Amino acid sequence: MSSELKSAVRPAAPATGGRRKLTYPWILLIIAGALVAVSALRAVSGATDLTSGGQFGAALSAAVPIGLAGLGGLWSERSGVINIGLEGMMMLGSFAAGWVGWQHGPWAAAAAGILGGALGGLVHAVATVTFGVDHIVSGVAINILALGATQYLATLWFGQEGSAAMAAGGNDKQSPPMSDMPTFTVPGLADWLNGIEGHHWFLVSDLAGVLGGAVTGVSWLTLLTVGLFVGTFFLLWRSSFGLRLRSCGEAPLSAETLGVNVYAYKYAAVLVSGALAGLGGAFLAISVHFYQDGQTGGRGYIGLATMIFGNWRPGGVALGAGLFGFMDAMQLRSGGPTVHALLLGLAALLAGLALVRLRAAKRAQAAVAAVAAAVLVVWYALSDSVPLELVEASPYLATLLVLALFSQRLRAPKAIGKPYRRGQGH
Amino acid sequence: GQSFAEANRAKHAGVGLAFDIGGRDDHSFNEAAARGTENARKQLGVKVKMLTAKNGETEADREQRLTSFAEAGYNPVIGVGFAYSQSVQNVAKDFPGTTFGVVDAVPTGKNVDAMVFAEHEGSYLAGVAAALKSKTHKVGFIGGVNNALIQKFQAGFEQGVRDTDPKAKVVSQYLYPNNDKGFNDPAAAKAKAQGMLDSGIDIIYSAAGQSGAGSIEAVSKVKGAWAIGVDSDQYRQPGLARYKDHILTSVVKNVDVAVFDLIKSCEQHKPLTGIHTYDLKHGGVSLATSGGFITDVQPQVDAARKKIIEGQVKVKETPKS
Amino acid sequence: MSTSTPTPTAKKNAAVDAVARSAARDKVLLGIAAPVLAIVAAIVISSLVFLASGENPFRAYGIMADYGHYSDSQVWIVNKAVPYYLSALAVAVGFRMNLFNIGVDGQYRLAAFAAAAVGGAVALPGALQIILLIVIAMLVGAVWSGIAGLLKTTRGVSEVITTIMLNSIAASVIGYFLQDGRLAVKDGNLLHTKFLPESSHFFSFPTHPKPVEGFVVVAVLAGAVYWFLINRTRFGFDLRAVGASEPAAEASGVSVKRMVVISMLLSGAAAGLVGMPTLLGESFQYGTDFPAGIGFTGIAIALLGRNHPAGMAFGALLWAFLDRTGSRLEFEGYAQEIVGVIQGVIVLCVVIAYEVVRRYGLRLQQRKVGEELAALARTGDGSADNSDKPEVTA
Amino acid sequence: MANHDIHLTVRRGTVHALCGENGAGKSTLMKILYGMQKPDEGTIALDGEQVALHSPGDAIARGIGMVHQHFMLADNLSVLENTVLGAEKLHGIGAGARAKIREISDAYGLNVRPDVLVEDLGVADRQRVEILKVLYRGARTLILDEPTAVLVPQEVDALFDNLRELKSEGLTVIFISHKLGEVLSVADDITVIRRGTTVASVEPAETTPKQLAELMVGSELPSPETRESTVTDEEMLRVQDVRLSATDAGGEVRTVLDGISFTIRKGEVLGVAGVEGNGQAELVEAVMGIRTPDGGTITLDGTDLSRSSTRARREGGIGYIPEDRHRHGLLLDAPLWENRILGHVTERPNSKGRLLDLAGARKDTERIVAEYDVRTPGIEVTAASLSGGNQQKLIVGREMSHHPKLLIAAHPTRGVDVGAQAQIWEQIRAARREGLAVLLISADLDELIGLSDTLRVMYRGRLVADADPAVITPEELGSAMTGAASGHLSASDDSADTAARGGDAQ
Ligand SMILES: Nc1ncnc2c1ncn2[C@@H]1O[C@H](COP(=O)(O)OP(=O)(O)OP(=O)(O)O)[C@@H](O)[C@H]1O
Ligand SMILES: Nc1ncnc2c1ncn2[C@@H]1O[C@H](COP(=O)(O)OP(=O)(O)OP(=O)(O)O)[C@@H](O)[C@H]1O
Ligand SMILES: [Mg+2]
Ligand SMILES: [Mg+2]
Repeated sequence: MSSELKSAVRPAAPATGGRRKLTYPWILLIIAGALVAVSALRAVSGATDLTSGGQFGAALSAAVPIGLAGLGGLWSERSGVINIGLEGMMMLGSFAAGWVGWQHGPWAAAAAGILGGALGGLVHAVATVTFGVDHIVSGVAINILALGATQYLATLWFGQEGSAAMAAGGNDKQSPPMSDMPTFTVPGLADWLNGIEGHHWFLVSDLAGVLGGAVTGVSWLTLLTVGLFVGTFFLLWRSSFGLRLRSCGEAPLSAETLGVNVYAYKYAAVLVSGALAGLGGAFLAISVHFYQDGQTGGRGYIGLATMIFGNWRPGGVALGAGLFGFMDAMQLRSGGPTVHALLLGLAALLAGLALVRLRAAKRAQAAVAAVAAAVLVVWYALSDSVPLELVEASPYLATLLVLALFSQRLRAPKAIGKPYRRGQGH
Repeated sequence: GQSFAEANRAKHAGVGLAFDIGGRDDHSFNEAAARGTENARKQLGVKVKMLTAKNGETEADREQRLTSFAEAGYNPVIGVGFAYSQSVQNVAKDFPGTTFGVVDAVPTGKNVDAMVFAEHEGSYLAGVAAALKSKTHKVGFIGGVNNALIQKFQAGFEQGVRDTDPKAKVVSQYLYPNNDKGFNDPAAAKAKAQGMLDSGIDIIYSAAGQSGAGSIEAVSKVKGAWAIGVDSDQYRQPGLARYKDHILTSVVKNVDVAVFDLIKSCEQHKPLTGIHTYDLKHGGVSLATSGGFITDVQPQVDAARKKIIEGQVKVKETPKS
Repeated sequence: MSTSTPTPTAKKNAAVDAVARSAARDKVLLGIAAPVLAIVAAIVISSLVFLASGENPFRAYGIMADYGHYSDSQVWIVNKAVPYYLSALAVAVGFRMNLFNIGVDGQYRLAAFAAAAVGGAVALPGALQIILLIVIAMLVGAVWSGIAGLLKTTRGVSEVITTIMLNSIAASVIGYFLQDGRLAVKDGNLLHTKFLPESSHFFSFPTHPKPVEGFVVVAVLAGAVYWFLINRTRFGFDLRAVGASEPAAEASGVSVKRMVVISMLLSGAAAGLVGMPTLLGESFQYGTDFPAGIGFTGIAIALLGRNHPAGMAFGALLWAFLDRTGSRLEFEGYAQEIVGVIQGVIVLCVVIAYEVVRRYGLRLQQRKVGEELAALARTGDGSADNSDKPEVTA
Repeated sequence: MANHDIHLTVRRGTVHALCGENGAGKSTLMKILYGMQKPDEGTIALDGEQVALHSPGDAIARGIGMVHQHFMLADNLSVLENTVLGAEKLHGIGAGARAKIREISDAYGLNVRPDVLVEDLGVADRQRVEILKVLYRGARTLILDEPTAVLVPQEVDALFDNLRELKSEGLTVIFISHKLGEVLSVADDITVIRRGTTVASVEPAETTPKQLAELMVGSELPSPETRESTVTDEEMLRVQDVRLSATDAGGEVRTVLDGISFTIRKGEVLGVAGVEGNGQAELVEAVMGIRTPDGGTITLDGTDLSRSSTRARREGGIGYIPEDRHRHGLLLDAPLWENRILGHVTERPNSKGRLLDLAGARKDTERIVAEYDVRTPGIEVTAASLSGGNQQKLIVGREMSHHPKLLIAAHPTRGVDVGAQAQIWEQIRAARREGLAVLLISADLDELIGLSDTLRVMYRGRLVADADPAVITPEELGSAMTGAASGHLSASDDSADTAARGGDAQ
């Protein structure tokens, strides 16, 4: 029992350095600040694509599959089951979407993706919940199995000599193409925002760019994803179902003694987790119109990172996925020069950090930050692009950086990854 | 125990074709090679066996594949793609009686036929057409992976544009610096093309394998913009039928011709060996005309073609940096 | 302290012997049960997959078995298994203390690249060159995984995430340097580092028709070192203790943080070896076509072999055999991708079977101990009862 | 088999106490009543009607509520969330539930705030949350499994007031404890369980603690009492001005140890009393080197160990019996002989140089098993298959085998049956006679008072009081533990008599 009680120590007075909690007004303020900073950066560096509508539109669609994977991870881990099999579940999702999509269209593909991913979730649930296999081990096994299964089935279903699928353009590594997923553009508004964006006014045009990206040619699946994030928040944090599910990740034994069927909730969570990851995979297939071998490209792992990055909260996951999407879209759309502008932004950020650290009397840290900022400025001045490799690696570097700096503030569900057996509590 | 070769000695079994990772239906050079063997099957009556590479293969895997062909009596044995360069060279030594062919690479060996293509020359013509058709005088090139082969496409295209319209701007970008994923990521190509289109580029030439479908799709959404296809005549590909009205032309690499030539030479017991360059002159590369979208600029394209064939224009293989 | 012995010594010893014997028997039986269960399940499921896709599973198994029994196939298999085995060792070092080094993939590639770059630039005489390259590879692998170790111990970041990120970053680093004018040369359409000088070529066993790579010796040695280190040294005990229970290890005097860093370094060093058979025995340069993904295969094999050196050797050979038969199966008209399914099914079946058997074994033992003690107490009658409460003063 | 032939009848509107030695099967029986375990045979009748309880849900539906021996709370959820979990249908999970919680809290004087996180609560508060959880579900029958184990006497009194309140409302309470004084003071009926079976039902009014103890264990209870002092003048451990702060999950820095200083001499047992969570565990970990203090020195037998690693401290002669043997003392899945190596891997007979000496370790494990009466069929079985008491004996044997200069014993007899308890006490006493210094932490005040030569009280990270074990009573100690008294505690007039002192233990 003592281990549970350790945190109950209350001192005479809290010592130094109590930290402020991140409340929603604060978060909004931070986002607003970030927007101002980015538009300043855009104005200074002249990298107009930094805040263009096209950039944000692309960022949005790059963020969706990652965000869905991260949200899937959140469901599973909130119930206490680590899900490193997200990648495999995404593969199953994109495969199923490709398989159903070319015959029945994109909506059926999305549904199939959900089912395909859920199937992967089911396997994970059986292994971890019923058989008590280590979660990471099971996840790795699922990734291997999903890869093998999708590749094999693709040869049978898409690439069989003389089959209808092959005639429709399928092959061993790719499904036949499906029709377009409808998109929506808010008429009038989109053009108006586009017009404002064209003027490159400070802040106004940038805001127009962001909003324009959100109302121009957006896939309905993207909208669905936004709904899923909001829905997840309400379901997990504002309903009794969510309370029970989260209690399984925090204290399954307590939940059990209160009549919660922990197995059932873990199963449900892992199934939903797989379904969401599957939808993420389906989104990939639908947006390029076919399933393709290797399509997920590690996005399941990135999703996992955004979930940790987002502190196991939907808002955080969305933010993390948005960042990844933004970086991804930027490097794809305009490559080195735009990322080059970010050097300046990073330098400003580091300079700010140096000031804050200096005020907290942490000289060494302040000095390191200041030097790094100076190096970045010099680099920025002496070059007009950054190597493509650095751009490619930037999302991963950013994740490492964030985790290294803020991991202490992250809080995983308490019973995560721990084996749970019904009736074996003491 | 007994070795497999001893147990499975065979006579002439047919043509062995070993594909690169893309597989036989990659809408690209693997597919073209397959087409060549198909023609040989029809016209020469040879049997054909095809095997495909897996992701993450080693040299030994490829050698094993070629060896199993040779052991089973297939002749010629053809490796499609430069990945087979080293393995063909190694295996050819062990089977002097078998003719080996390889596409896109120049391994050495007495019994090896190296089939290489002048992609830069074909791309030059695409550059000419693009320069003439662009209304914004801004054209783009998307490479799948920044390697030597794809740089040939880029170099030729840029030179063609510049020689035709000195004012025109060419933006060349790669999806991945160094990752074969680049030939396999249409979503990335789509985003990249979108970015180019947003910046006013109206013609995009993609040399990115399967990823090209993504950029073609992005182009198809913009009125007045054109895509240029690669390797095969992409106007005619069933998977891209929906976008064919936006495919200006394609730089076609006639791998099928090369493969057919090799098979035929073997059937006639005069197997080709050494390096065979399939360039513009020998019909190894060409600019497709399906759809008739370049009919209006055909004279200029033909003129450029003639200059290259006659040696008046020398097309570079590496882009000016 | 010496209270009355609970039961007559002779009786107790007999009972103890019996228990020890039956415990040993159980251990062997259970040890066999898990893999047998897994393999049977995997065969059944794979057969169902074959049947569902309209193929005859027995013909396929026949082809596979036939392939496996030829001597040249066996050479292919052994050569393929060597990097797999080394990779599994690297993963297992982490697994033994509950560290998941998912980054073996990035580590060995970066390590092989560094070794290739150095090897292309210098030419030491004789064995020195090979030793230098192997040391460099192990160092680079260790440094790269050490980053994950440090981030875990100093910043509390899960190594699962960091190693995944580091894999991608390694690929970018290699990509940056593997360019014409940097550390690579252009060779036709390929980019690769300069060829290693003759002195860097590792020896091989001249088997017919293809040689067995000499690196198999290194793999066997590495396996032996791993076994000895883990099971016979103080360090190994500490490592296993951390794996079995981190808080208990900490309380016992093991510095868990130090162990995390050290074992990540060891794991990375072992990962550094993974690319060496290919570099020093096959390609002699690091190019864009250097094999990737062996790190992930290593995870699967470590799982199959339960981190045991012999088990992993079996796992590596099995995996290599399956890989190689894929090509044979394709030759015979099957889709070679079936191999991926079989491999996935085997891994999943193995992890489930081991867990089920482990849990059953634990329960069995607990019950046995309970029964045994109850029996002892019964035969020991009054004296046992008394000994419960020795020399009590009220 | 944990239970057989149990007969238990509880009248409505009474407090029914269940007592028995450790491992007698009390918890198991209650888990059966609560639907968490299935009985192999037998029946349960509620209000005369036979019921089948398959899950806690069934039990709750029938008005049975249980407060478990170990808290069943999710730290990262609020009191409200912990309370409504599983009973969301009753009053929702929002304002309605909050109002209801306030209502119940006021009605029974539980003083619970619904919106704080459980991790911010102390032990007694958590206990009340547990009771509130049960009442919230409208339970008419409450099972309390050793609710007093972690409470100080004053808190126990408050709890008993709550229980009487509940009884007067017509609720039935089943109350489990081995503290016989408590049992006699609060119960209306008493049932005694021994070795998994009911041996007697008695009336509290007609029973003495002595009789009850005999019923429980079949003989008299052992006492931890130490007779003659063996304290010498030679200083063994000196802890000076040790300070420690820790960052909690919310990122807040808290002072956990605040200027701790004390010395232990050879042959002395220093007992530290305190409600759990006041820094005793951290103190032990600081002395062991598991945590690095922010300041202060730790000197063992003249050697400054403040900067040494845990291993160096162990090699330097510190033996350690951790409070949570499963987490800190054993490798549960490893065989006994490997557990014998744990913590002493650098010492003989476990290793020679850098290599393990497996034969030596095995042989010595055999010796420990025999000498310390560890009940096991062999040394190859896993530690997990031993009972808790035998695991503890193995740990004690292991630590004693290296002849420590200082033994840190944290709750050495927690969850251990009386037989093993007596053995462990005897071993500590014997070693003390030979000059061992002991730092003893225990929640069992009788054990603490009985074994210690000197007593200190720890409160909110500070040593606030000291006392002479010869004259102090558990009640006085308890009030110091809650911070109500400090300085040197001297005996008050009426409580010095032995009857009150031994009240619980005898
Ligand atoms: N299913 C089972 N079969 C056999 N024995 C069991 C089973 N479950 C528990 N036991 C054993 O039965 C005994 C009774 O345990 P229980 O927890 O009920 O004791 P307790 O009286 O509550 O003791 P404590 O005072 O320590 O809380 C223990 O030795 C336990 O290991
Ligand atoms: N199914 C079973 N049948 C018989 N005996 C069992 C069974 N399961 C466990 N046991 C025995 O019960 C004991 C389990 O130990 P446990 O730690 O639960 O005991 P405990 O009651 O807590 O001991 P203590 O009172 O000493 O703390 C072991 O002796 C084990 O062999
Ligand atoms: Mg109990
Ligand atoms: Mg117990």
